[in-house]
Amino acid sequence: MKITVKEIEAWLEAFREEITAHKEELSDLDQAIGDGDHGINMARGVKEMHNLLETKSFQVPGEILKAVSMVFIGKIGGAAGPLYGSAFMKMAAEAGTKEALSAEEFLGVLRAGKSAIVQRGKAETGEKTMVDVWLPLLKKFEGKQEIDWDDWENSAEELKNNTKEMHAKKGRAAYLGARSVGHIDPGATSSYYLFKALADTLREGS
Amino acid sequence: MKITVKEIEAWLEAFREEITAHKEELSDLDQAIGDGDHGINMARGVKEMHNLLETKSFQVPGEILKAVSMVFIGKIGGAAGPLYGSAFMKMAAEAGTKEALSAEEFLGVLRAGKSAIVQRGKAETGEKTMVDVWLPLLKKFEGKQEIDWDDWENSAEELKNNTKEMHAKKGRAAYLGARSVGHIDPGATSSYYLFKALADTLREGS
Amino acid sequence: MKKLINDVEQIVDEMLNGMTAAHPNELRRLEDTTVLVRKDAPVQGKVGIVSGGGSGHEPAHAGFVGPGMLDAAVAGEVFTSPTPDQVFEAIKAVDGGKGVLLIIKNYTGDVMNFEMAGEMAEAEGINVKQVVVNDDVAVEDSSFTSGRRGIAGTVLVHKIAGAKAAEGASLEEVQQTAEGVIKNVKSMGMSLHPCTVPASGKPGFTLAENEMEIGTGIHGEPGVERTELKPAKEVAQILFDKIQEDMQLQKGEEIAVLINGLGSTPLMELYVMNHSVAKILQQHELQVEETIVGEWMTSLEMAGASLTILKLDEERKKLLHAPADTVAFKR
Amino acid sequence: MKKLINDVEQIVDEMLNGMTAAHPNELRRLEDTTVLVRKDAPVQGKVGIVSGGGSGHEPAHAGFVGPGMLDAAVAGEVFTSPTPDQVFEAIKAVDGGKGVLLIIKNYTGDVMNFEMAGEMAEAEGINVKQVVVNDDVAVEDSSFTSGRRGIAGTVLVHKIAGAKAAEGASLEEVQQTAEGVIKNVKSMGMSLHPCTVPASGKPGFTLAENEMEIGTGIHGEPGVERTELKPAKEVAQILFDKIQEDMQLQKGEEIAVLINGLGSTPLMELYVMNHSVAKILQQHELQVEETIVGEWMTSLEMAGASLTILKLDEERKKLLHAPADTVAFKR
Ligand SMILES: Nc1ncnc2c1ncn2[C@@H]1O[C@H](COP(=O)(O)OP(=O)(O)O)[C@@H](O)[C@H]1O
Ligand SMILES: Nc1ncnc2c1ncn2[C@@H]1O[C@H](COP(=O)(O)OP(=O)(O)O)[C@@H](O)[C@H]1O
Ligand SMILES: [Mg+2]
Ligand SMILES: [Mg+2]
Ligand SMILES: [Mg+2]
Ligand SMILES: [Mg+2]
Repeated sequence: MKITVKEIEAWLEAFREEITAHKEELSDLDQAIGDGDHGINMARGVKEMHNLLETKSFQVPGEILKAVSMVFIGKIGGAAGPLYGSAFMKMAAEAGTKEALSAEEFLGVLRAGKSAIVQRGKAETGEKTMVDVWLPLLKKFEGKQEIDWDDWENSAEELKNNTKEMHAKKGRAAYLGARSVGHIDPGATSSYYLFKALADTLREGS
Repeated sequence: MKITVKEIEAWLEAFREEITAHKEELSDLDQAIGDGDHGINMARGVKEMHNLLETKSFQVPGEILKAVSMVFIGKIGGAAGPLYGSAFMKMAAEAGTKEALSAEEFLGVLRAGKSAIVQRGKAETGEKTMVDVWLPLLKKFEGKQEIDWDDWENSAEELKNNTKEMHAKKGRAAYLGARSVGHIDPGATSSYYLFKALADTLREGS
Repeated sequence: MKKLINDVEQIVDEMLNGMTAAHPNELRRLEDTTVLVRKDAPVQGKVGIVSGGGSGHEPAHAGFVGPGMLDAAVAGEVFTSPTPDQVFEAIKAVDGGKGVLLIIKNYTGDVMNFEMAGEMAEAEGINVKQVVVNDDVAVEDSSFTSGRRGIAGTVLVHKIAGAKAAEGASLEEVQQTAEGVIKNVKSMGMSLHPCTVPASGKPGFTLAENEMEIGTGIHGEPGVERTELKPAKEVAQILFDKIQEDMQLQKGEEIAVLINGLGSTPLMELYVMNHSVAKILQQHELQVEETIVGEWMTSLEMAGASLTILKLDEERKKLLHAPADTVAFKR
Repeated sequence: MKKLINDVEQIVDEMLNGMTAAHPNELRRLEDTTVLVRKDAPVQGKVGIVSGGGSGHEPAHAGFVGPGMLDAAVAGEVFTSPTPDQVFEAIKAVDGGKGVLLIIKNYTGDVMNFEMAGEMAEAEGINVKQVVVNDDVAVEDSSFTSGRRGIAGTVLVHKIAGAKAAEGASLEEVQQTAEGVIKNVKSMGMSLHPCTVPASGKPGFTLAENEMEIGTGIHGEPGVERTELKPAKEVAQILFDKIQEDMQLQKGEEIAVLINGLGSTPLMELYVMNHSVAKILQQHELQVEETIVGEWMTSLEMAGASLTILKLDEERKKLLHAPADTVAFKR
């Protein structure tokens, strides 16, 4: 499996479709334990990303990841904007100028994104944020040469579902204290869609 | 029939009971074509009047009418306060220091009240105000030596009901224009209760 | 009815105490009255200005008491004109020897109560004049009726008459200036949501989710027309057209604009409204000398807004910009 | 959802245009941004102060732009932090050579976006410092979480830091003064009625007719506790007690008080609330140097209020009283 601009574009486009289709769900989750805008924020970001992908063409994965990071930083706003934006920024740096990435290399790119999120947001696992998807998912598949995309998707889904029973310690939901328990974290959910979109793209493409 | 302090007190007490019992009705009528406070305003006035009657004693009808006029002016507020207040003020002046009034004299007292309302409010009949009860009612019984109190009460009721089809020209309801048609005027209704209370008092007392 | 209050019967009293507690250096409550006066009233050698009306229009009227605007505000029960004895106390407290101007909004109750107070004051030798504000073009102007209501334009009458009095003008001059404002100020309002008079506990009217009311007053009264919900630019056009029908403003004319929130409309929406209004005024090539956006003459928690336009001349322009130092309006 | 708007997508843009249209001599919008700056920005030789956050808190933050308070306000989407590029533009526009202080409310999003902007500015050689306001005692303070939210107390940080900058203080001094305010200001809010984010169209939570929410934030978030509706004096006591638990104010201590309306609560109710608050403060023999009542940090059309108490020292007292000439706050 080789990941080139084509795969990245397909992945991001699939991500856009997931977000657009689940905009309400994301906002409803955020309504319950936050301020109800996560779906709106993400939809605004991926819409702008779509415009970018439509109008510009890219040579290498690093280039597209960089351009998308700027869109996310400049368009999403809220907490999710800097987090996804920083993630893609670091992913771009990690991808560098390589034309094609192996599965292993691509996992390294995603791990760089995860590090950026942790660095920017200072959250640990168990604090009911998107970190609870990124960190354990990438840990589970660390060092894998080939990825079982069904396992990947199911793991991501399980991880985001696990946030339901967590007591939020970071982000807006933390203000609710114990009342945050019983609701799935919206950012973990959008991250699940990001990873589901990746599975759908690469599973088909494989 | 002789009207002394005793009859006046009984009348005003009966008026208080009517207003208190119909406070909601008066406010609802005012809600429809005004600002919804007529029942509240009148109830505040008659409550204070009741306190006055409980604590002070009076020698002549003129004295009690005067004291009540001050309460109405100082407590009712809105449009109804100055109108009822001015009416009772002029009624007091007309009653003077007489200890007892004949039916004819008492009709003269009420006519003085009516003139005060017309002078203060500058409304004519047909403009959907309390004037549409006061003016035709007193005209109908003008010069009568004895009063048929059933006729009196029915006439007052009919007159206030007649305001329903009128297009308001004075008071707050005038702002509604044609939309005021179809609702009975609240001030005409409180005036009806004033005259009904009078009938009930003097009918029993006769 | 959900309100942040203690006791329906004590609302006005507690509000007035809450105001003097917050602004002890600016406002003083006359004992046993519902009158708030300037801390330093009466100001000798200055015409006193008294306004007021029912409560529920805050910051009107006590919020406008202070140097450059009002000397006293008389508060009635919610949406009910204050009584003559209260107004009379206000007049006595602010007469600094040059007489007192009463600024009355044109409601039968207000006019009669203030007039009676004026008669009481005249009887005690205080020189009293009055002006009656009737800026609401939603209501037809007719000599057969009690005429138009006074609404948000009243704030501009307060400002300009107050500045004139502060200059040391005579009672007749202040009255004349106020009359000039009244002739040249027109307003029209609309609402999205009614309000509930505390003592009644029920909203003044009901509106469906897709309805709005055009021509609403400031007392929870229904308006003159009910339509489906429209975007701000159409609302702005409706309000402007009705005002313009009456004012016939010409290209290049200098005006002041007041966008007034009725109580629960967020400032965000008032500025969106101003965005739409400004565009219309530009199309008409009107010269906007001043725009005032905020909640000045409210109607409890009614949602909605009114547009007020004041035609300026040199004097009004100068007085509008003159200093004012009140709790709610500073310049 | 009933709002006086044109287009949900254009609300912030139109609001900003409505503001500059209303206040052309006071405010200027940086082209292609959501940043409003003082008309005369950058002020040479003065520390620039930038604040902002999601929209929907009007008059915060642009209403506080002007001499004596902020140099720029950055507006995000409704209840969504503005992005770093916007904040960066603001920083560049107000840097008068003495550096720029960012006043941030403690929300993860705001902190991260402003921080990224600060990094961008530092990279271009602009000296940037930041303070993070976290006055909301409704939320538990813990080093394990992101800590307390910034709410209405932010307005006092704007006022006092702005006055310090206007005196010509250095960036470090302004930051230090702002930190001093932050350490000594605590707030707590409650609500009777939620608000609806325009883009979502649904209220942030629901409350029954006899319920209220204690500890509500300013983003339509639910509070920390739901109780039955209580009278203003009990509400005042709950808010005060929670603040006092944290502040441990002593007899005779000098404080400033802010009663902040959340959007649709009539000023009448805020003054009733102040009446109840003032009584409690008197019982505790606290010296109230200043009381500010009004809508300063709103949450769209949420109904409710917050209480803020600031402990004063000589410097804060002087700076609180210093002149300010902004659209919404004048002194
Ligand atoms: N410190 C943090 N670290 C990682 N993720 C966080 C952090 N704070 C918040 N998040 C994520 O951001 C999501 C909320 O994003 P969003 O609603 O767009 O922003 P906001 O909370 O500013 O409205 C949360 O559900 C959570 O997953
Ligand atoms: N000019 C007038 N002349 C006679 N009666 C009037 C006049 N204006 C109003 N009214 C009466 O007053 C009543 C309203 O009284 P009320 O509701 O207490 O005062 P307000 O209208 O100030 O709220 C009307 O129903 C009408 O009968
Ligand atoms: Mg959110
Ligand atoms: Mg009425
Ligand atoms: Mg009334
Ligand atoms: Mg948000």
